[in-house]
Amino acid sequence: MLIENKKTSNKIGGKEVNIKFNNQKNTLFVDLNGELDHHNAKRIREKIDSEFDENGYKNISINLKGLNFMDSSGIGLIMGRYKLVNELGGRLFLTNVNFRVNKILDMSGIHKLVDIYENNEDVLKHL
Amino acid sequence: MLIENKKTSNKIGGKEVNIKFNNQKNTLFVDLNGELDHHNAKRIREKIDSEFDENGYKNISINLKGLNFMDSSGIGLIMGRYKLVNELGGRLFLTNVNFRVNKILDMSGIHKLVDIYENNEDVLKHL
Amino acid sequence: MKDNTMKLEIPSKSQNEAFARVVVASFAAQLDPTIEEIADIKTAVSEAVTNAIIHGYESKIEKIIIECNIIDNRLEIIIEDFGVGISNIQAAREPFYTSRPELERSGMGFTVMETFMDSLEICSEENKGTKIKMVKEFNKPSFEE
Amino acid sequence: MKDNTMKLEIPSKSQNEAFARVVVASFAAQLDPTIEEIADIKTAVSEAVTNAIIHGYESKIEKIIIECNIIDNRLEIIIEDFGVGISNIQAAREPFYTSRPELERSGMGFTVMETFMDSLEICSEENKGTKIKMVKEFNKPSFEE
Ligand SMILES: Nc1ncnc2c1ncn2[C@@H]1O[C@H](COP(=O)(O)OP(=O)(O)O)[C@@H](O)[C@H]1O
Ligand SMILES: Nc1ncnc2c1ncn2[C@@H]1O[C@H](COP(=O)(O)OP(=O)(O)O)[C@@H](O)[C@H]1O
Repeated sequence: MLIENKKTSNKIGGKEVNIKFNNQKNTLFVDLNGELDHHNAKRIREKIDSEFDENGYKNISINLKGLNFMDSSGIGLIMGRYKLVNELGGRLFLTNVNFRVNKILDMSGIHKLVDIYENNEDVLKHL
Repeated sequence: MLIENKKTSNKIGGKEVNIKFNNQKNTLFVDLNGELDHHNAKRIREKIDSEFDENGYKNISINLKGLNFMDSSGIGLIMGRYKLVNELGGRLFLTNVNFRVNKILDMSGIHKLVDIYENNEDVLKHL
Repeated sequence: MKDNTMKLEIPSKSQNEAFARVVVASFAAQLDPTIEEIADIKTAVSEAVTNAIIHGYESKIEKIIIECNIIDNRLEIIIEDFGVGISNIQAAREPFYTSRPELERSGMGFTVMETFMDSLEICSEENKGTKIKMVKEFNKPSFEE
Repeated sequence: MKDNTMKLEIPSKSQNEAFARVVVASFAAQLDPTIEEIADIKTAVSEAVTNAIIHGYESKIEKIIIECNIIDNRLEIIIEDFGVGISNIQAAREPFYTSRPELERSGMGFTVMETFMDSLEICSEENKGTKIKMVKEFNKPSFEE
């Protein structure tokens, strides 16, 4: 039978932005998945910031590969993390920026502030 | 870039029920795809009936493999085609009946009237 | 905090049957349903909206209202039309009873709604309209917020 | 025959941002849009609904109304709240202008709406509320009915 009794995991709002952390060369690597809107941005911000504060990183690198929606709340989130690292002399990296996310970042001039690379390996080469 | 400018083909209502016909051993083989609701049932009924009338078939075999939604309009459609072939001494076959469709057919007692087989080859064996 | 509500107004055009079921399914998604539960809900909504279109309004284009409420782990769906109404609700609920056999209606709409949902209430008054209330319970405490 | 309309009422809860954009996208689907057009519409709706929630109602839970109309190949989306309103619309439209920097708002919401839609109108009155009207044109005669 084709349809099993499994969860749709297709939550609205909840549409669970999963965050994964990884530490290399003083840099907090963050994997974002799901939808980045105002509803989810708050939770993401708090998770990133507490991880960043607790473990004394210098840089943050955000991997946007799993992001399937982003509105201008994403600009706020990225700008905010840029300020955070910049005050401490660190850098903010973005990786796997897709066409849609790029369209929104383009409007904001964020390209001038953050370093955008293909993927995590590329970021590590530049550290 | 990940997102191309291609059509979503995710039409509401339109959600195009495609119909394909095929003739073997006096039997009209019909492939249904998409969503079978009241909106689409009318169009499907007309297409099947005009093909059936024009080409003098005896039996109809409906393949439900591509059907991803069906409500009680489907019972009406199947009952109607059963009456059509039955009056002429023919048989109605259903193939690839999935779990959801089966749940609805079960309520209607249709199992007693039509012959349900795994797939088209199975139908051909029983002709 | 999971309580939520929504109200949708659509004209009684048959292409809105699919739209209505997608909207209710999207709303229900916050209860973290199984694929099977979502399919049940879509089917029940499709039946009620179709009835409003063909029976309630007899294909005239008028307003259908769909309201959904989430209260704890319960989803209420209310589908309302202001059409001809049902004169004999008990007869209408019977499996295979249909007033429109010529449209190849099977008379199984209410039976499907009853089978797929946990409860079904029908309020109707002739020439005033019909209001269907269906409830589905989601018993798992699976909502994280 | 392709003309259609819908009206949705939701409370100003942030989890309804995702629901609102799915509903409008599903409605827009009947215009046979490209994936890119659907993404534009979802983003614009998300901006306007978010604004109603955080600016219009300042996080109180009140009613947001979303209305969509399809007229020929044009989709109109109207998003309305009955909140604090905007005192200086011209300033609000400026890129990077935000009254809530402490919430990490970027001030790019209206700019996104303008960029992704074909037109944007803002009607607002202080302490009465705000009504955003956005239009997207679909120029291909691709609808078969
Ligand atoms: N919204 C409605 N307005 C008026 N009559 C209705 C409505 N819904 C149902 N009915 C009546 O109840 C009958 C049974 O409905 P249902 O079980 O859904 O079967 P069907 O739609 O196949 O006829 C219909 O044939 C119709 O006479
Ligand atoms: N619905 C609304 N009600 C009240 N004020 C609003 C509304 N929408 C926008 N505004 C005002 O316009 C400003 C600019 O909005 P926008 O460009 O979307 O940026 P942002 O949401 O990032 O602040 C907001 O900061 C707010 O002051």
